[in-house]
Amino acid sequence: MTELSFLNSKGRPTRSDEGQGDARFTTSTGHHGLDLEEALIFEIGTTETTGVDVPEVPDVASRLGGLERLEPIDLPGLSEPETVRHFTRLSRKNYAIDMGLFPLGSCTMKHNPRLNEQMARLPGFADIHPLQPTSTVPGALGVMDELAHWLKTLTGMPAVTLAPKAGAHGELCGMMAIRAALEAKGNARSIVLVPESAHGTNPATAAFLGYKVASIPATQDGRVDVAALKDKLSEDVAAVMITNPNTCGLFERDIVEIADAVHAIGGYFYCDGANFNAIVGKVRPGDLGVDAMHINLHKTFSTPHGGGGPGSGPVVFSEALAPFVPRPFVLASEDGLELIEHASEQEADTSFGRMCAFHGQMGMFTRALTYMKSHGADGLAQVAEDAVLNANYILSQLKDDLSAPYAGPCMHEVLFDESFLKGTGVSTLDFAKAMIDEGFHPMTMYFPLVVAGAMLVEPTETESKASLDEFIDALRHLARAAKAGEDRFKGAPYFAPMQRLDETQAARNPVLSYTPPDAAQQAAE
Amino acid sequence: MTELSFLNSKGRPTRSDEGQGDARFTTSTGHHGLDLEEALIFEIGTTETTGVDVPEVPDVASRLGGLERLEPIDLPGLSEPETVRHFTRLSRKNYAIDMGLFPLGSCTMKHNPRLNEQMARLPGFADIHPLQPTSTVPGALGVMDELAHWLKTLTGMPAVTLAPKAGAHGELCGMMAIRAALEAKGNARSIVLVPESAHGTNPATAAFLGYKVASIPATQDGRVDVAALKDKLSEDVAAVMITNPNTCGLFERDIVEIADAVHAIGGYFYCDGANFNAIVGKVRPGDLGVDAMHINLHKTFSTPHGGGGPGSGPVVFSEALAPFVPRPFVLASEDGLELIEHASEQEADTSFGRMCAFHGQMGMFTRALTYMKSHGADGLAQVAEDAVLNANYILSQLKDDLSAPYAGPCMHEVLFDESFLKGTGVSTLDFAKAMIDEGFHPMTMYFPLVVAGAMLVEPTETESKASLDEFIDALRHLARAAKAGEDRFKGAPYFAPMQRLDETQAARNPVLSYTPPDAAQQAAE
Amino acid sequence: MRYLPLTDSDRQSMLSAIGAPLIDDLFSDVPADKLLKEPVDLPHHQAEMLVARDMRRYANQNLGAGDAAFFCGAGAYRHHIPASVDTIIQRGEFLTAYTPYQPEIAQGTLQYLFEFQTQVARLFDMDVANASLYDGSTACLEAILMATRVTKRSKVLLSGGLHPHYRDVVRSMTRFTVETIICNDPVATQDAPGSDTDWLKTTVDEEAACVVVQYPNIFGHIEDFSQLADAVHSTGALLIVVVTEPVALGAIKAPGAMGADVVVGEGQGLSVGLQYGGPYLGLFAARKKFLRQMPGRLCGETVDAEGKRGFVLTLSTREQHIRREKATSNICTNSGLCALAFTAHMALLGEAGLKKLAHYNHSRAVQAAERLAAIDGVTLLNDSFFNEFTLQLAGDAEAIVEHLAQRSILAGVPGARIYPERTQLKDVLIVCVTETVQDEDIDALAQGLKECLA
Amino acid sequence: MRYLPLTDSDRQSMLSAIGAPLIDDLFSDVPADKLLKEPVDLPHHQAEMLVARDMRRYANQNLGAGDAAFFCGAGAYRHHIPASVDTIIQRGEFLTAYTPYQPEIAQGTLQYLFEFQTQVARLFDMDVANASLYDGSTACLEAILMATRVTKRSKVLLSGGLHPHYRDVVRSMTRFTVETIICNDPVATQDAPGSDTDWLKTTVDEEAACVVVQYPNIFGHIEDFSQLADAVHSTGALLIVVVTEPVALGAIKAPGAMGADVVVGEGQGLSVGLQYGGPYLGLFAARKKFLRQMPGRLCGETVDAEGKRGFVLTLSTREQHIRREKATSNICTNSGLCALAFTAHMALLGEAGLKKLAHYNHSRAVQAAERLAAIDGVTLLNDSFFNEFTLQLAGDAEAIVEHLAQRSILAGVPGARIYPERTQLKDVLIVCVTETVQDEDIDALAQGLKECLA
Ligand SMILES: Cc1ncc(COP(=O)(O)O)c(C=O)c1O
Ligand SMILES: Cc1ncc(COP(=O)(O)O)c(C=O)c1O
Repeated sequence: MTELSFLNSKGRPTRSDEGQGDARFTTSTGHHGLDLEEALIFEIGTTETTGVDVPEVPDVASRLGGLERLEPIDLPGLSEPETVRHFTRLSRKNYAIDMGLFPLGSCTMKHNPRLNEQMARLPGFADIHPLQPTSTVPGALGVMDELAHWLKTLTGMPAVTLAPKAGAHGELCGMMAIRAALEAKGNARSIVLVPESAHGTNPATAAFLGYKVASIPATQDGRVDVAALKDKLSEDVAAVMITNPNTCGLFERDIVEIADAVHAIGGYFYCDGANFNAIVGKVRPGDLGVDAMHINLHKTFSTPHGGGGPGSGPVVFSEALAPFVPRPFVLASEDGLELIEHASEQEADTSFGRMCAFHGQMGMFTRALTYMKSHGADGLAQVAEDAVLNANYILSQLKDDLSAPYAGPCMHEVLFDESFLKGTGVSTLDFAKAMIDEGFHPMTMYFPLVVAGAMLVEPTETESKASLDEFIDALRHLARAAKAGEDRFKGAPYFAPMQRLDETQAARNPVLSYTPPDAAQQAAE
Repeated sequence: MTELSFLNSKGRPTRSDEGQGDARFTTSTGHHGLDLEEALIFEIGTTETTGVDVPEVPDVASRLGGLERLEPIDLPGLSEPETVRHFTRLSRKNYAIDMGLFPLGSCTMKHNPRLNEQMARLPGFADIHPLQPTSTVPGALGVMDELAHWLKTLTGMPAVTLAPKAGAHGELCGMMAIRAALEAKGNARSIVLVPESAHGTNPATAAFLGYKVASIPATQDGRVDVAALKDKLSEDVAAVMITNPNTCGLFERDIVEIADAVHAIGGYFYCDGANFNAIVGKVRPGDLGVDAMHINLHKTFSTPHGGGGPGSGPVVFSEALAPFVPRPFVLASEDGLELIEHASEQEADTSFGRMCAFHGQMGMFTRALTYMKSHGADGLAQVAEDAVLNANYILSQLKDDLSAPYAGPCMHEVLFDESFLKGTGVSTLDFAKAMIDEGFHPMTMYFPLVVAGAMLVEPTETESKASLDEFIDALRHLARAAKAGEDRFKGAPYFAPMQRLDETQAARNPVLSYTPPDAAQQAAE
Repeated sequence: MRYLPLTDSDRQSMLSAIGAPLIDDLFSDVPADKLLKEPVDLPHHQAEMLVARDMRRYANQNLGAGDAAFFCGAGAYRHHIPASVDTIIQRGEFLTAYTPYQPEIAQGTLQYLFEFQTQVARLFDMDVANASLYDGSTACLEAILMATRVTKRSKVLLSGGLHPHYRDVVRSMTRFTVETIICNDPVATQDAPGSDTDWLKTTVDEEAACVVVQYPNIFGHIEDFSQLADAVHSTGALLIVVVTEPVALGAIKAPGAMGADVVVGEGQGLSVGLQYGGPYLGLFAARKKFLRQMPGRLCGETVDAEGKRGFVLTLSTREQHIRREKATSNICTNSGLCALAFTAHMALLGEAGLKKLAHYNHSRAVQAAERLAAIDGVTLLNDSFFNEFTLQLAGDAEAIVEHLAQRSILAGVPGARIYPERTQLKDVLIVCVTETVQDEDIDALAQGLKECLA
Repeated sequence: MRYLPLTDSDRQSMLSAIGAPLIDDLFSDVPADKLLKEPVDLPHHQAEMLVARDMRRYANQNLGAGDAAFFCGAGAYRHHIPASVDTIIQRGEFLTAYTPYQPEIAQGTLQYLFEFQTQVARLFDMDVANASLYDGSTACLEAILMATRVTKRSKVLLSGGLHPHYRDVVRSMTRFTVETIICNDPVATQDAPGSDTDWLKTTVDEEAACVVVQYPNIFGHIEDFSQLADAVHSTGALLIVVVTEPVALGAIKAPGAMGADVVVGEGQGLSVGLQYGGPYLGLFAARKKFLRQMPGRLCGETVDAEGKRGFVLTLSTREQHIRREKATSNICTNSGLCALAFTAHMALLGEAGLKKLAHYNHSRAVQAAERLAAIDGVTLLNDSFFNEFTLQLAGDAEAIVEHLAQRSILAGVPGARIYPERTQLKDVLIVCVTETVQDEDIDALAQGLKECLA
């Protein structure tokens, strides 16, 4: 450490005079106005401090079987004021939908209505136990049943399970059912076909179940190459996993033909429904030959998943797969709704079993149902139309300045590639980071893998035209700046709380939990 | 407008390359990373847009008496996503307790516990009407009665009214009672004595009631000059209004003597209790001869008052003034609690009447009572002790670098003056603005009026020692920088969302509501 | 204690840094015999969970409007407040900020105050609005005091249709300073249209500082007061219009368009809900010429050192912290957060939403009024009304309300509750029907009244 | 529609900018006969107020734990979660952010994930924790799959004390890929101490990838498994410890200190509450040597271009988005917000608070257990336990639970609910006593049991 002046009194580096241009002098705290630095809990808390008052412990003979934890746990605490401040400060270093356009393709970052949050917090939903007598929770079963009805009606599919905890878990669920169905017919088969544009969870899921993954190429126009797919079909193909609309933001025109071909060899059509937002209320996957499809409630149906979760991935099923749905599920009988948690002793058990400890993401069901009821059948179709309209509007306004590998119309997201940056020295990554300076979250980058330097832009329907226009202006401005050779890309972002982070160092020498400086030093020695 | 490059596509100015040092290039949006500009509702909304769904209006014959509003109201609307984003972005331009130390002397900006917010939102409190039968709201009366009990016990006073809506309203209430009491004795008198260090609401209140205000000077040690006060006492003095601890952060040592002297001439002692946080649980104003005192629930008892309100200013009364308390009030009788809203037909009506439409700030009562129960008698005394300890710690650490006009110990706030800045060219204002750059809200400036360039620092008890130490370091650093002639004060703040604002222009040509640019132009022509 | 960050060892080390052996050494200015030796006689600190339990117990004793068929108004209105409004006011940066005295780091607050002022001015059709007062009643008082300052007169005329609590606030708080307050008698019927207005017209004279009317009035009547405005202005007095239910202004003419000089109102219905009476939101707007006599804070537009648009509190020379005993009012803390809720809700509504909401309220009220008026023993006293009307019952209204409350029907506000001294109002019931009232609620009330009056 | 900003005129002008006459022209890739001509058969959009009413109706049909004497546990625990925790997770910047793939503008999320990983690792006494999985059961499954990868073996031994739902998840989800899953029988009594452990010790062999135990186990028993760990390790297998109630670890020895190789758990009790089973919070921690075989996201420390400390998602070459079919797991979305709640709550507790909370839970449970065991027809089956214990009743436990539920006593989880196939568990009741249980609740349960068993 040579330049001690860059460290504040806590040893935290303050911004240097070089580096970012905004420091005309060094603040002593390392804070800059409302941009406040924040240390780790482990640096500011103490193990004596607590922000929770617990009543006095009654004096009774312990029955811990001699297993008392006597060693320090080394978990520092904070008082409530410090806690609120710590997390408030941290939060302010994040970008979020509430702050601006979040055009992360494939992620459907739409507005999260706050009514949904209020409803999910009603004690009748939030404070009920998964194993209390079902006779005491008819309303919970009612929500599950009504949500199931909406999902089945919107997809035109006869069965649904609510158990899966996210999209990938839904994929697992759908593919488990497919494998169970095949095993029931006596042959699990060994191959799953997955387009090269697929999301990573698709091949990972197939592999999780022991299937070999065979990749299908894309056509020039960004769709599944049907001929290539048919070529790979055989009696050993268990299923195809196709995303529709696909990850290039395009509707698979030949989807019915694909479904028929797969069915013809006795395989199943798993549809990745992550992009359902583009077609909800407009097209029913059940009309397209789908056998199983997961729906990300945290995308299409607006349940918040800040920082990476939680999600919820219900799966709809065709008649063929319905017998294999996992437990638990809600059954409507004459006596009202029933929660089926275990194999029945009377009937043959075809369910593939259980996927998680309880009944799925109830907290997401209440939010999603609230959202669905708010929009209604009419509003949901409007959602799809506006999502698609917004994406096409961006495409129409930016196709001359950026480069779109596939002609429109697109669905709810629009794909650009890096060719407009050719010769500028600016990469897709640089371009995306420069968007941060302009006040936007970058789009999805380098995915899908079928185009070079992909930029996948999904505005969602909850952006206004003014917001899109501002975004379009900014991207056009950046594209021109890149072409003009302006020097604002390589080091971007300049105006974010941090400059580019060294990901290589992070991976090479993984530091995954806090170690106090002296301990770290000792370890290094 | 010559330099159009500083305007973005909406005509909003972006930061210039000159000015603040942080702009190494101009962004096209005017945003800078997470620092997002936000236009006015009137610039982004339209009168057709709405973020609220209202059910279809039933078709009935209108009975509006021919008074339909036919003219446009010109109130633009926003969809819900736009609304949430608008206010989220605005909020991020604020400093707040949740973000850092807020040492605004006299304001007691302490942590606002979130339990209080939860409790105030229980439908049993939030969704009851002030005029629904009192038989249906025993819990509301219960809260009021228990709160009254806590306030009376903490102050050692026999009576309390909860009606006043803030501190100044409480002053009005107390002084009304005093005037009513004097009138009842046949002579309202004409003078109220107020120390020169008093908060502006004190003289304003006295004037509101038609009293002449006579000012009492302070002594060298920052207290009321008792001799001068006694000099001014006469049969025409209705009351003295004294803040204790006073606005210099000092306890009035001679308070009992003052009370006695006022009582001796038949006047009353009104105590401004804004600074009760320093002594809650430690000293009872009732033991000091106080006749009336308001308590700012939004200071001492932590009810939030973001952006300037709401407050709540219950007033405690001595036996002498108790008969004059305003209506409504809660009366405990054999049949339980009763809400007295009107003069009784049986008894003589001594109440001075009604101060506000309903029963006071119920939403603040639930919060304050929640807070009191959380701390308890023991915790509240600890509040006072920690508040005083924190202030004295700051005094002890900064008295050499800054200048403290009065020797300690101080109470819950510490007063500095501008003398340490003498010859530096840096004013109290400049110094305070430089604190913003360091990540702090400035202290109260130029108040009280008894010292030149006052800086009144009130840390409150909800700051940790680490937080105080960081603050102390920063102030020491700034004081030394000022003395060293560093050029970072006159233009401060440099790192805030805005540079210094032109208050003169605002007052000279008041623009108090939005006028669209062409209308404004027309008006100017 | 969870809210206190200092540990015992912090306290020790700080005391020694200060040089004070004991904490009570810092309280040495307090007369020794006055310093308490032990905690006062109140319960000690409690876990959050247990405090919540105590408070929930109180809350559960109350009959919340959501659990009842609910028809109360009379100065406090129950509207549906969108979930996002509460989310917004709970943002820490808004909730835990102070009065925006440091504009460089308070633009969030300042901009919404500017937006609020604009919305209020437009809603009322006035030139300028302030940044809020405590509630409608204190706004009414402040308007009257402003009128006395502006006109230098000391006589005030109050309409009989003014909310009696507002009337009481005015009477109480001016008793030592305003010479004459004359208040007309309340008349629940609209049979004699304009009789109150006629009285005001004929009574106003060159000594009057102002005339105060309410619109819609306490009984729900709405009346054009353009002619009254002329009469008032011809004497040099000011016309003050009180609006306790601003939603009405989405459907009926703005007071400004009818000649009001000052419009004050109560904004709770659009912002923070019922809350048993407070905190509420005082709205205050006036013609520009009275600007420098207005009470309360004002937020104004300006530019920063770089020329960037920004907002500041302005014209503070009217206020107590600058002007002390010469201030236009003693108000300091106002209703900032409630104003934020109002601004956010109004932004959500927009003109289209506000108008639809207002018309929906009105139509539902008309439906209910017709339904109830058809009951034997019930007479509707209004010709015109917005969402609130008055019924004459063939029986003691307070007793009926009390009886129905036991069946979770909160039928409205009986005359005796707010006019205990007026026996002729014993049998009237003021009924309010907002968008929150459902068909089943109207059924319940109709059925209940039928039974009570049978 | 309140969530849709586009106005009809926006839509028109955008369509013409695109050059599409009709919106359905943008859907031209959809086979014409598949495009719906009108909305599906579901209700149309509704006002917020009416949606809220519908949802409240559902909520009101459920008996919330707060309105009952509540004793349910068995994998989901009811703890008091401080109000500030919910405030924190509702910050828009946390709630509406995405996975922190852009670290320059996601340090808020990244730093709390780093803090979360540190807290979990310290609580379990493990080297590294990941950034969360779906829930405890899927964490358990992932741990087993990791063990099969690490050991390249395909036999798994499950303790009879493992939550039967976890057992079922493991069985179902490995049925196509793991050769042998052997599960010991559940034994509710602790009479034969260590019998389950003994079985595991003797059954584990060189073919076993791992042994899975739960601590405290499903019946509440707590047992030292240090010796088991030795036995397991001597065969080259991994010891996986499942903790469904992490509060216990404030009172009892850390699994890491007893030789666990992987510790997984369920974090809902300290973060997001009961929620009828989800979303919950999967905790996953392991010894450092397994780092590159771990499932899920990891957040690591690094520096930015200026040398300032910051955090990023790291070691993503394990993950599906990079490694596709070779990934260590298919997980993508995890339980980020729940992890935030956990981190905030753990920060509030700190070591002092956690220990006190744990000891308070334990003492209350002991009090309750002794009280209940004194009832005729009730036998306590545990020697040692933390906050949950198992009672043998002289009667059908499920029927008794059902009966008491009608009196708002949620007495616990009856054996038959989770072990319907085991008639010998028909009469056992698993009772959990956390800090939320009051004396009056215990009284109610004792009284209820007494009456049912009389
Ligand atoms: C196309 C696609 N498929 C699957 C997934 C996985 O869904 P989840 O993250 O909910 O597991 C995603 C989400 O990122 C996706 O975009
Ligand atoms: C000493 C003093 N007195 C009175 C007041 C007025 O209280 P309020 O703002 O609640 O009306 C204040 C508040 O700023 C104050 O500091």
